[in-house]
Amino acid sequence: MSLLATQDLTVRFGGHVAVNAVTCAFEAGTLTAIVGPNGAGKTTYFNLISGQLKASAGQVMLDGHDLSRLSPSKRTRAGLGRAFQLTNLFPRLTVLENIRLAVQATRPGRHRHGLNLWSIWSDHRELTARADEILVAVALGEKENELVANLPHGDQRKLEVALLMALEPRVFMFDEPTAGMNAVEAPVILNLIRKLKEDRTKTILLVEHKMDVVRELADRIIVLHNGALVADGEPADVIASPIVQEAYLGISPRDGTAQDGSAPSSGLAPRAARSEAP
Amino acid sequence: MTADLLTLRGVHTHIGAYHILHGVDLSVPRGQLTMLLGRNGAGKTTTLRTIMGLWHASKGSISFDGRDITATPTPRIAGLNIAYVPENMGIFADLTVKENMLLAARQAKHAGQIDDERLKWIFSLFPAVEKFWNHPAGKLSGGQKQMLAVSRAIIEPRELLIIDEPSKGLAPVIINNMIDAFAQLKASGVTILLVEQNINFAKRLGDTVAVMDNGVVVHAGSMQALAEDEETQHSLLGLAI
Amino acid sequence: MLKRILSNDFPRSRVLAVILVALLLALAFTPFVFSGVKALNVAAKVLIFLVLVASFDLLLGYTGIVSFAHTMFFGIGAYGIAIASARMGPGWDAVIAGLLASLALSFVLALLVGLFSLRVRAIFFSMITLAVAAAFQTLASQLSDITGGEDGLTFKVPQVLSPGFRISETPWLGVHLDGRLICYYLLFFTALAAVLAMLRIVNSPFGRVLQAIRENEFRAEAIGYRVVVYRTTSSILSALFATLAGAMLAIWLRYNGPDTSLSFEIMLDVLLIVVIGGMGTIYGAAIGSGIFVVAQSYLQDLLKLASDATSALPWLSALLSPDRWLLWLGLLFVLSVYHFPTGVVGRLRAARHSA
Amino acid sequence: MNALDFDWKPMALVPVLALLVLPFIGSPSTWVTLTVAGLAMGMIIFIIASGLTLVFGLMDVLNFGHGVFIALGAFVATSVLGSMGDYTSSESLWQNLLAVFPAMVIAMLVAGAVGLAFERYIVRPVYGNHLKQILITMGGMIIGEEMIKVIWGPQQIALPLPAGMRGSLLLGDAAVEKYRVIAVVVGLLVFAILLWVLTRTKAGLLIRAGVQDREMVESLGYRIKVLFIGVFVAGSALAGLGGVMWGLYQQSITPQMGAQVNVLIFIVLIIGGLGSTTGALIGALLVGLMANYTGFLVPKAALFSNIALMMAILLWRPQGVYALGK
Repeated sequence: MSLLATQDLTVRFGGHVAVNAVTCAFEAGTLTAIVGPNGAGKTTYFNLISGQLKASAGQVMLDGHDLSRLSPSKRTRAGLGRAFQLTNLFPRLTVLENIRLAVQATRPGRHRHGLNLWSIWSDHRELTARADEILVAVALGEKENELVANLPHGDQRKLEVALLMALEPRVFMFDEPTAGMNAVEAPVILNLIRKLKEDRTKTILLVEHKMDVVRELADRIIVLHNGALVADGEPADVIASPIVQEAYLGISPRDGTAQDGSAPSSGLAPRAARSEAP
Repeated sequence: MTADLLTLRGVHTHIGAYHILHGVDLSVPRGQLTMLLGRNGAGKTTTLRTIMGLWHASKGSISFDGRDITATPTPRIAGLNIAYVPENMGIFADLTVKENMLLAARQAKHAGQIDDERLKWIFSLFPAVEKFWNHPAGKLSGGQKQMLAVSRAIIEPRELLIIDEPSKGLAPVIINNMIDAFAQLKASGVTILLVEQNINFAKRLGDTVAVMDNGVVVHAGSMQALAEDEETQHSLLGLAI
Repeated sequence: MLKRILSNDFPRSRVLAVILVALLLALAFTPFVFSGVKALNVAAKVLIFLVLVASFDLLLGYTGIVSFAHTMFFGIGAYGIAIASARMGPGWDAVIAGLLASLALSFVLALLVGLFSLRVRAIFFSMITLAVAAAFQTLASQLSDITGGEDGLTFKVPQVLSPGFRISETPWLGVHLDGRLICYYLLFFTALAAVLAMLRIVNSPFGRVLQAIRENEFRAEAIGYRVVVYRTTSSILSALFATLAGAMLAIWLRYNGPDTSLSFEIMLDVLLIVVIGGMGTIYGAAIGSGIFVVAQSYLQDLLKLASDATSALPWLSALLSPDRWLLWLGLLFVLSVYHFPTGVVGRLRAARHSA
Repeated sequence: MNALDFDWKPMALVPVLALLVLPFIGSPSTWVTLTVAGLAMGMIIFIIASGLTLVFGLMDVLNFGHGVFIALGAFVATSVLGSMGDYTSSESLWQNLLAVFPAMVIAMLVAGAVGLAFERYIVRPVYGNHLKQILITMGGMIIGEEMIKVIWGPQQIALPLPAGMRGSLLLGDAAVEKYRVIAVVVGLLVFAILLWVLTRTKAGLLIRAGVQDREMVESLGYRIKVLFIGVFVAGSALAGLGGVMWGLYQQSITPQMGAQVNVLIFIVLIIGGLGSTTGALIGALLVGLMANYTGFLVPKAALFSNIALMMAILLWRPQGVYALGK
């Protein structure tokens, strides 16, 4: 049974359909790259899954449970973790405090997910220990007492990823994690994602533009264009397919795929929810 | 009359604590169409906003037609006959299409004073603008809003057009109209600077190109040369054209 | 040991620590060090404002909620004691009953105001609380049969706190051991306990989530905190402490009326104190209250002197007359928001880093 | 805007409220008197609120000190009217107008001038920071109120209606005060002028556009800061005019009158939606009617009824009746 699935997920803003009936299933332990040009609806699709946006139609299913009525915080506690494309952290708190807040939100313990009014925050050693572990993993160990507002852009992108990992979710949703990172910083994050993939229990969704990263990490690619799912398959043949070229390069249609993203004619029809595990 | 209408030298921009542009050098030749390409977050939109003075360059210089406009306030930059279409199109939703156009036409006190010839030309390029003339702009679809945004930029003769992703959400036939429009504008001596994702659109229109990554221009040259050079495209844009 | 008492939230600036200790000692030994009734009244007012402003900062500085309904809860606390004592006669049962009733009413109102804040934009919420506080003030002055209307209620406090009560005839270290002294120390220890409790709350896991909500409410929800629950709890806690401060005021003054506990001027004082002291820190409320109340009480005497001195220039002496002390308060208010944004505590802590 | 898709529903609120209350009041003539009184009070509040809704909407500036211009206008009017005794005492309306009109104009000029200084020294340094704006404009109001007390003295002053405006007309068997009809007329006039400016002139278009996207208006080459100062000064002048009319409506004024009216104005802004002049009119009329109706039925609950009205509307539209497409 697929861990996460969206069923005819749709959202309309006024007349404009931003996400157009996307049906897709994500297996536990796989990394699916989500590709598509600007304004294709990738971030909007994430907003629908993580609950920031209410869908006009369709559902989001986790472990077979329908999440549609749950608030973003309930979905996160159900195991849906998300990092954002536009960095949005807690600027006037320190790096350590940012991570500890995420660790505290989901990990069980005396702090009762933050609803504990009477113990001293710093007494909860296990939170600090876990936070330090994660900071070292993203190479932010020595900046733990710096205010996030003073961090350079690359470090803030690292903290976005660290915040997601601190939630220890079952589904990791990365939205262009290495955008704005330089050649030294990006590999650190990509190694992290690779390690996550290797332990085979996590489901990872990765919105990414860099095709070399996608080729290397993705078990499978889905392509969104004008809000619709236009391709879904193995990395090698999806990248080479005319649909991606058309979706990315905007070449006027040659092979009958209408511009408004109706189902492609070639063999790469979106894969129905598969019954058996890979 | 220098060859370049607009030149940026070593421009740095900070937004709050974030350091976005790390020394941008860019020259936009007079009478030509320059394409600004690059991945998300590379700093394309920040560069345009810094040129327009919406964000201030913390270091470096920007000059237009030989004049330093690094610290010039936005209204005065626009007053130098520079038209700007932002990424979110900047449509005034509660005003009608006609009122949007009237605001763009600085010389016109009321709709009657808008240059009829030019308006007819715009209607021929973007029929939706005429069709919804007295309609609140907020009711238009994404593509129609994009057409209105571009129409506002060309309602009066301008020396420099700066447009952030003109082709976004437009049907191919409209994109072709836009390509004709830009060609005619170039012919009449207007200089154009476009940010684009749609590489094919860029290839068909661009004279010169600049590719940005991580807040700096990593490649600049003629569009033709880049179009033929498969290998650089791949390394710069991660995808073969 | 100190770490536990201060909930590991140290002043982090030697100068600040010295000032805080001085404030604590001054308040603790006021009856013995400063003679005269005025000094005792000023000290009591500092204690009351300390609790009121700290509870306001719990909402404004820590959670980022701008609510002008804070004086409403202050008034409810004061009226609770006044009405109970007036109706049930002086005694501890009246005080307890009045306090519990007002805490219950504040709880319900804070819950309503808190939940309503989610329906509307932040700007509207601040304006709505302004309207609610104004309406409550008019209501208090209109329901004269309960609240004593415009001229309020005078009542007696439990016998042991009343001026007439004597522990022993012989003054000790030059101070009469009467009911007023006991009442003062009741206020002192209540205020100390309340402030330390608030210090613990803001340094608990719950307090840290409040700061996350202040910094980025959207992301706090996204990482798994039900922001509704935290904001409403914060509003309720802040209201309850304000109610306690109101009760302290009533017990000390043995009187309560709409102007003493509900007027908009009190809200302005609280705002000025939180700005002068420094937002987002309980120590800011402590320092701010100390400075402000002392300045306010003696400013009027100062103005009296200045006004008489400049009687030759009528318009100048009109400007300096004690009745116009609000004018100088307003000027101080505007200037401190401009040039003193982080307040005393912020300035001292910044000095420590750069020093 | 073509009338087809104009959102009529909020407009209907005013007649609906008036009719809903009719059965409770019993005699139709009292209802008429109360309704006219409500409309007059509503119009005056509208004049005061119309400027403020643009200041909030256009530059996103929270001015909590707008009330000071109301008091300023009223006190200036007392001085002007005081010095024109023979005009105000004469029975003929025209003679009265020869005194009241200049009083209004001078009140508007003085309030506008103080508004210019208020924007320059109080508001401009805190653009973009809502909390500081609230704190500082409140400080500005205290300073304003105290200066009024220094100049005109702290006590309440009478502002009697000129002779010609006193008394009332008979509408059927309902007595309607003359002044209240004048107030409604002046209010409608101000609304008409504002609407004409906002829809027919380029400056009006710029203001409406600026409320939605300040950066784009600047990118089209217009100096929005200059536009805003104009709006702020006009708003202060209108508040001055409103102060004169409020003083005449109450027949007496105090330096603190600004703070009391401030609360009503906020309720009007919230109901109407920030930045919407039509919204401010609807909000003001609703508040005026509600205040007069409950003033008659349940005197103690006048202010509470307006808060209940505001809460009800917010449950229907959390952004106010005409939330702009921001």
